[in-house]
Amino acid sequence: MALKRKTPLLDELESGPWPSFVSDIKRMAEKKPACEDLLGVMELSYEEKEGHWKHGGIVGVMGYGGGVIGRYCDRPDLFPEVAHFHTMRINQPTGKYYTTEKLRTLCDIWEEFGSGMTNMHGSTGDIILLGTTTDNLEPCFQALAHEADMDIGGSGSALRSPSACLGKSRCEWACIDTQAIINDLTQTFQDELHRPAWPYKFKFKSSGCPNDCVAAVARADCSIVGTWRDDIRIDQEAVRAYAGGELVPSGGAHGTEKRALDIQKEVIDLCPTKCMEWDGKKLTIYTENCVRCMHCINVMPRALWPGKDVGATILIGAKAPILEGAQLSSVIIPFIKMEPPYDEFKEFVEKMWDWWDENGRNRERIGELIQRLGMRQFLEAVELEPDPRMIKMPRYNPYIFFKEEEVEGGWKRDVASYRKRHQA
Amino acid sequence: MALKRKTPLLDELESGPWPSFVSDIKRMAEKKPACEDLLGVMELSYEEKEGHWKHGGIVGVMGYGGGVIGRYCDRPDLFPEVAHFHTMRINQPTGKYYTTEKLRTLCDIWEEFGSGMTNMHGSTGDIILLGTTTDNLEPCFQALAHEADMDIGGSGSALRSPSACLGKSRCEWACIDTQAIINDLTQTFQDELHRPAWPYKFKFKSSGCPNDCVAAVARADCSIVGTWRDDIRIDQEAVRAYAGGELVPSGGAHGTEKRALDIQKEVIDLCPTKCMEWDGKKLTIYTENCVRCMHCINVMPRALWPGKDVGATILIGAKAPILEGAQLSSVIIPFIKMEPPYDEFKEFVEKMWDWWDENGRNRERIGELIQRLGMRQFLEAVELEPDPRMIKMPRYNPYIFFKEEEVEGGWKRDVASYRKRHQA
Amino acid sequence: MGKYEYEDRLTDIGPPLYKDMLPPVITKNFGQWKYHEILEPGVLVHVAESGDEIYTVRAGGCRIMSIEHIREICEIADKYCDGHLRFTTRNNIEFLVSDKSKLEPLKKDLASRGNKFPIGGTGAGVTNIVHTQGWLHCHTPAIDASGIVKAVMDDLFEYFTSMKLPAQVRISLACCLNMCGAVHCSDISILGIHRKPPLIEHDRLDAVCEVPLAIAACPTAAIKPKKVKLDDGKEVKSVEVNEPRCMFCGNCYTMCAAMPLADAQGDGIALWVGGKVSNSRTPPTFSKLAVPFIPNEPPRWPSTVKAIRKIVEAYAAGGKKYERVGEWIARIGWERFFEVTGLEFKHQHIDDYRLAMTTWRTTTQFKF
Amino acid sequence: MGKYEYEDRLTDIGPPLYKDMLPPVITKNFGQWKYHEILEPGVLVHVAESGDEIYTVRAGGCRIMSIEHIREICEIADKYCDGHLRFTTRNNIEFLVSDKSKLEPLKKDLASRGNKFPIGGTGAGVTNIVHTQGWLHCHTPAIDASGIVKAVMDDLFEYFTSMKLPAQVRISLACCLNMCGAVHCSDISILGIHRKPPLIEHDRLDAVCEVPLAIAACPTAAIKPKKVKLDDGKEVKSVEVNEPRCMFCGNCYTMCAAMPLADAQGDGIALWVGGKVSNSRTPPTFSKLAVPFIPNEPPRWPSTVKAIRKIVEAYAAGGKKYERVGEWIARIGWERFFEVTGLEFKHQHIDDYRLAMTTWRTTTQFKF
Ligand code: SRM
Ligand code: SRM
Ligand code: SRM
Ligand code: SRM
Ligand code: SF4
Ligand code: SF4
Ligand code: SF4
Ligand code: SF4
Ligand code: SF4
Ligand code: SF4
Ligand code: SF4
Ligand code: SF4
Repeated sequence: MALKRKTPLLDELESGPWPSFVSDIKRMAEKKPACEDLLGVMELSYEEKEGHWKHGGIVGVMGYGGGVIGRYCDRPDLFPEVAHFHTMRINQPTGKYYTTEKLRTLCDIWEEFGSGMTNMHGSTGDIILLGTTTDNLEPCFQALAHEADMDIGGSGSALRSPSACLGKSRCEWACIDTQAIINDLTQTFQDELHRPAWPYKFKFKSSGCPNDCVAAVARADCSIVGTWRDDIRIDQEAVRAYAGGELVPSGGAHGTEKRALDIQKEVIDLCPTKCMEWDGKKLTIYTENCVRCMHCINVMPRALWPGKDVGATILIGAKAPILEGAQLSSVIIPFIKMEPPYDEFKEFVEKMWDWWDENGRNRERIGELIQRLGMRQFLEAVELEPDPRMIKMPRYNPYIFFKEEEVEGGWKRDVASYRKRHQA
Repeated sequence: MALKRKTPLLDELESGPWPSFVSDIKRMAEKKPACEDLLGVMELSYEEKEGHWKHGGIVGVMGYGGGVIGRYCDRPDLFPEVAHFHTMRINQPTGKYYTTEKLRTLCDIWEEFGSGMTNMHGSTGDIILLGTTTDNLEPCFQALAHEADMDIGGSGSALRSPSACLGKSRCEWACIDTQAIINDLTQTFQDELHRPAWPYKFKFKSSGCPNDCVAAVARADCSIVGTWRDDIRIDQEAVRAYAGGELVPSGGAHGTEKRALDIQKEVIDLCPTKCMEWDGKKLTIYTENCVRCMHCINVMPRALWPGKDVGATILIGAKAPILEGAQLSSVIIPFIKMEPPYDEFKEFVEKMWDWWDENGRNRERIGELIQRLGMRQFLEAVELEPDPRMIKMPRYNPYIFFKEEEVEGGWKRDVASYRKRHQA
Repeated sequence: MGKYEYEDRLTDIGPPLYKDMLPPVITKNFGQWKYHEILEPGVLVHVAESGDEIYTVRAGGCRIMSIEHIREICEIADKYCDGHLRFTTRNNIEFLVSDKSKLEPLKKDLASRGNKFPIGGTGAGVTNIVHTQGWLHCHTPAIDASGIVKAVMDDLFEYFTSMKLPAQVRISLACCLNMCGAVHCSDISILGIHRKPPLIEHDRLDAVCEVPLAIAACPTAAIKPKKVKLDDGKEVKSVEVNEPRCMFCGNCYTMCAAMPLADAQGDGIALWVGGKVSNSRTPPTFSKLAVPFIPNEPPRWPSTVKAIRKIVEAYAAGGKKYERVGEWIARIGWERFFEVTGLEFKHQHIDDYRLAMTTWRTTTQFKF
Repeated sequence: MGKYEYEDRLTDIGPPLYKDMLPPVITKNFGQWKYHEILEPGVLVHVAESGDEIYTVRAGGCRIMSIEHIREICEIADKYCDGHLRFTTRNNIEFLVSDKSKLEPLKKDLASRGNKFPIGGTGAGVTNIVHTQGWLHCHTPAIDASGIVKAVMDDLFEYFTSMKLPAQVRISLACCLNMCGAVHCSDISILGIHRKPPLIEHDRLDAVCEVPLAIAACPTAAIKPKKVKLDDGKEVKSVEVNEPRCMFCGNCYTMCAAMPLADAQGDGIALWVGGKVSNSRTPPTFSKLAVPFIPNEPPRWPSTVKAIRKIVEAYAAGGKKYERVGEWIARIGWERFFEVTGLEFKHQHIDDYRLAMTTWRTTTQFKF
């Protein structure tokens, strides 16, 4: 079917080896006029170099405070089919595994209630159903619940859809069951997810090991990263096989040819603490100095594995720049066992939220609140002791806020008796 | 002579292998009653754990705005001899070389006009004449000028007495003549030194090489550090002699025994850029990667020397914590030739001072002003182009202050025409 | 309410249980994987303690995806993967093959579908670009998202289908400073930026925004309340912006629709480099500014594409094995980075925000 | 005017010319030195291209020095150094010997004078402690200076007279947060700190200070203007301090004598470690907090002396050759530093000032 609009600029994005979203939208436009107008809006933006969408009033489904982003075209005169073009965030199954059955159900529902366009997936991890009208929100939501066993994800000042790396499902390095943890948190905190009640958004992300394949430390207010405390497991024979050129280093990530791995140069010299020794026969790792960076394991996946005493490091506070600048998460719990029902962890989370809720300003992420009020207040609120693992280095400014109860004799003093000792 | 006061606490500081200032003050107390009272004040402080000095009104010598620190005892009732006990800061000869003749003259004058106690030297570098009365200031000042060819140093919101490492006088590594430079600056800027006219204090310090033996980068608003741009000079035979154990490594700094230097381990592995190679016969340094840290030179002083294309790196902004926190100096001029009369450098200095004078708040050091207004304003004021050598890393926050003239079409825009393109 | 009655309304059921959708071989070997190997770019095998294997074929996804496209994916997955697939954290599609004999046919099939399912994105190459909405759906973008991604990926395609770079190169794009994605920690980041202070629609500002919220939104306190007399003589509550204090973050517009920033000439791209997320060898770190501004050049953003290629090529030439972009730069120094890439060092590179001081060079250690 | 007439008044003559006071061998070989060697702790030889030599004997100076002591130095210098000597940037005395035959006699002479002129302070040991005024002369100190220095140097004396530490250990002391010295960049720093907010003398504050200056002095904006009713009913202008916001910097007292902080129980010592100034191997860096507080214990501050010894001994035992204290800690990690020194890690160690965020650990890399 020929489209009625010309899109000469967008058309330039159909060629080339990378998949073309333009071709794809065109394909959908055959069934959905909204997609044709969507292309029209895009083409206009390409001509004018300005976007054409705007925020609107709050739209959503009954009983939920989020999960839908209201969006309106600022040229409804030209593109009436996308005059209203809201997105629905649908909470992804943890690890983003699907059966084709599930996906087809989703497609059918979205064909009925929406534009037919999606994002697989949004940056937070949701399935993004891209473009529908206010009327369709509620029926679409219920169809998803009844037919696809699916629910809406987070938006606004609420818990956002937690997400995980694929973890134990297909990775030999997962120290924690990221999927079980994230699914449990998602289910446990459904209310927090659907009914914004906080100063701002809050995100959980969990990676099974320090490779952090879900970028938790950069993007999640609470980053749950798998780690271990005991020795790296070593298959010495396999180490020798790597050295001898019998295996493919890095599991093929740097080329799929077998070659002799230079263990000194490619592994030990790049170990951040140089806590390893290789005498040509035996690889020794001095665990007390290992910082579990994963490099040696990454390079020799058939010879090394994380230890058996596994758990997670909890880091808090990552966020994008708005307002005070971007933050990475910081270590708050160096090590915690993560076994269901995760009670210790959840107690920590509740204490953290209570403190944030009580003290946070409007649009202040937890990381910014810790910055503003200081780590001490935060640690005291969550009842944790200070630990050097929480810091890169101790303070270097001398501006120490001692508390009154720490100072012998307290702060109450008497000017008169001071002046008895020191004349003015 | 027995002293009239008992100082049991201070007396405990007379024994032990390190020189005792208590014994020394006691010795002086035999001639100077003020010193006996000084011991008394100290003993009282040792008992009470509180100091007993206070600021007073401004005191000084005619025509000068600084160089004298007014000080009064807050227990003149107990210690009348030190009721007034001002210090005079006397500008040290650059590099702190003295003849005994000069020192004796100084001693005689201070015996006449002061307490007989000094600091050799103060932290800025001055000779500190410790303790005299207001009356004595002017005659002491003139006696110093006429008899010792000496002048008062800086205090207050003025240039402070510049200081230098010993440089070319006794060090083989001096890339610049720190003494000539500092002496020249001191003489050139006598007016700035003696007549406070700025927002706050300003310090020059110059070290002959990146070892920075006068701690310029930590303590001087303007740090002048010698460096070079060409190849490190190498005596290959001497390198081999170090490797062969014929010489004492590090000029004896790590033990005065001859021993074979492990050039790979002790030099190359510690080189910050690993820009060296040693094949057992020849040491190669890849100059393009050398950051002139001095380590290799420090370890092999009989084999390596800085290059011949010498000059200075100028770093700006060091200061102690008050108010906004401590700063180290930052690279502003990566390389400048420092030959008398130092015109290019002095022009830079004048521009810098003008900008600071114009924009600085009361008690705002230049480093803090650069922090507040941004490096760009500073560089534009001193007419320097930005250079990656000025930074550890480029900005990582996206909060870029573009200027209107850099933006095509400027900032003036028209709401109405925007709204023609975008409906509200 | 559509076809479901109010009484039957389901809420707070959460996402479907992941366990129910795993391929049987994964269910069986869950947590028992022994090692993996990338057999060729885009094709992995994971081997379990039990000896069981699962093959993965990774295909580039352009993230924005029609249901027609998803149905095509399903058709393929049914044919070769017993109906099992997944998406990666970087929006690639992973076809999960339990039956080894179906691996080659799957690859052939994918290859036969034009540019729809390029295979690659593993190991030391360029994988999919994490990105955001852009002109396709968001209200605050300074740039498009999908179009730029397409242009850049077309250009870097050879690195998607090979593993010959020194290490993984993670590229991300965000269309405004909100940075929806890990743009602040990527090897290369493409960021949409505005460069003109907000317009202020005095005539409707008070009606559409809460003035105090707009004021509080500004990180640099550039916004002040102001009473304004309109052309018709009416005095209204509005705001004024101290323009030299504005750094175009757009947060005011997020809070107040009467303060739009978008502008054809003002908007464009800043490029950032050297961030990373993994803890491998070196700790996670932010990306740093490489190019302060490149104009918007739809439809294929040639200057941006070229600048990124310059960076990738300099890195390919100079990086040592295992060195991420940021690790490479740390080794050679920023002064050399600007030399070898031919990018210009400008005032904008020098930080002047809150933590600026920590980025200045307080040592004489640098290279001439 | 003393003995000089007003007409003869000399001003702005600056310091005497250094050149006029150099030993002849230095004048001759100025800028022509070839190498140096430390012959034994405290004794150096510098050899010129010409073959000329100058010997230096470095003796500990306690900086505060009477003219009697200086005259004694002169007497020695006349005898062995043709009247030439210098002081170092760390306040040691350097006897400059041009005639080699006088070297041994000089050393013997110095040794014969009790504890007045200990020879040492070179190379990989502890040299003189840079310090400030303390209770001897300043008005803002939280601690004494010279007394603590004496106690610490007595204890570490073995390291002053030897060169057996992994590298130079530079110790500094400042008696208040003004930090007169390079205390913020020393291997070990001893810093006087207050811990009680300022007293406010309402009855004289307005008379002795400018209220706006006192307010502006506070880095945390803890000071606010306040009208106060005195006991006699008079209302005066004064200030109030929001005490929990006070971090005891003492800057208010610097600006306003009616706001004293000193207090026997409140004041004491914080210890800092790991700073350096040289660019050798690693860039200059700030010292970091090791011990938040140790009470003032005159006359010999035993707890402080002990804590410093712990640090020095742990470093002596664990540091590798050439590693400064900070380099050693960077290698072993702060978590290990607190273990091997037995020092306690407390809330105060975690930064909560302006740049705090840059000091938190944003990686899973740490040691258990
Ligand atoms: C859809 C999505 C981008 C995408 O194309 O994938 C998105 C889109 C928006 N983000 Fe985001 N953010 C999305 C993931 C993120 C992420 C990444 C993540 O979650 O891992 C971040 C960075 C991490 C973080 O949370 O800091 C992110 C940081 C922001 C911010 C800045 C927050 C900050 O504290 O700095 C805003 C601004 C705001 O909250 O006002 C923001 C605001 C927005 C808004 C709601 C803008 C607005 O004011 O209306 C965007 C709606 C666009 C639209 O048309 O739907 N979005 N946003 C992502 C959510 C999809 C999903 O649910 O899966
Ligand atoms: C005498 C001396 C300490 C010493 O015992 O050696 C000293 C003593 C004082 N300093 Fe200092 N400073 C001395 C070198 C320094 C240095 C070191 C240097 O110059 O290399 C610094 C750190 C570097 C710097 O400039 O930042 C220094 C940073 C301060 C500060 C904090 C300045 C800042 O910006 O953070 C103050 C506070 C002030 O200016 O109000 C200060 C203030 C003071 C005052 C004037 C305190 C006051 O408000 O009255 C002290 C007078 C004490 C007295 O009884 O004489 N002094 N002061 C040093 C000057 C001797 C000389 O001229 O040689
Ligand atoms: C599938 C996926 C997880 C998922 O739940 O979806 C995944 C899967 C694997 N990652 Fe990853 N990583 C995935 C995103 C990430 C991310 C997140 C990101 O890029 O946003 C990171 C952090 C990137 C960063 O540091 O900026 C990441 C950092 C790593 C690393 C560390 C690389 C490094 O040296 O810094 C490894 C180890 C390696 O490759 O040597 C790794 C290794 C692996 C292994 C080999 C793990 C295993 O044993 O199976 C998997 C295949 C690697 C490959 O594709 O070459 N994975 N990996 C993600 C694929 C994204 C894609 O489509 O391209
Ligand atoms: C005499 C003096 C300069 C002066 O003008 O007075 C001086 C003189 C020498 N220094 Fe220094 N330095 C002097 C203060 C400094 C300072 C400043 C300070 O401590 O406040 C530093 C910076 C310290 C820091 O980094 O915190 C300093 C860092 C160095 C270094 C670098 C050490 C390192 O590895 O970090 C060297 C090289 C070496 O020793 O290997 C050095 C080397 C030298 C040499 C070998 C230079 C030479 O060729 O003659 C001199 C004898 C060294 C020795 O004593 O072991 N000098 N030296 C100062 C003696 C102070 C004292 O009495 O102890
Ligand atoms: S984060 Fe670790 S456990 Fe998770 S997929 Fe990546 S490598 Fe595997
Ligand atoms: S995990 Fe990292 S730190 Fe530990 S031994 Fe391996 S390379 Fe070294
Ligand atoms: S700074 Fe350099 S030139 Fe000056 S004394 Fe020290 S080592 Fe010699
Ligand atoms: S001076 Fe420093 S950087 Fe240069 S070669 Fe020597 S050790 Fe390396
Ligand atoms: S980055 Fe900005 S413009 Fe892009 S989707 Fe996020 S909020 Fe919208
Ligand atoms: S764009 Fe940002 S900096 Fe500029 S006025 Fe708006 S909120 Fe303030
Ligand atoms: S550090 Fe403080 S108390 Fe000590 S001399 Fe300097 S200003 Fe005075
Ligand atoms: S001591 Fe410092 S922080 Fe406390 S009130 Fe005074 S100026 Fe403010």
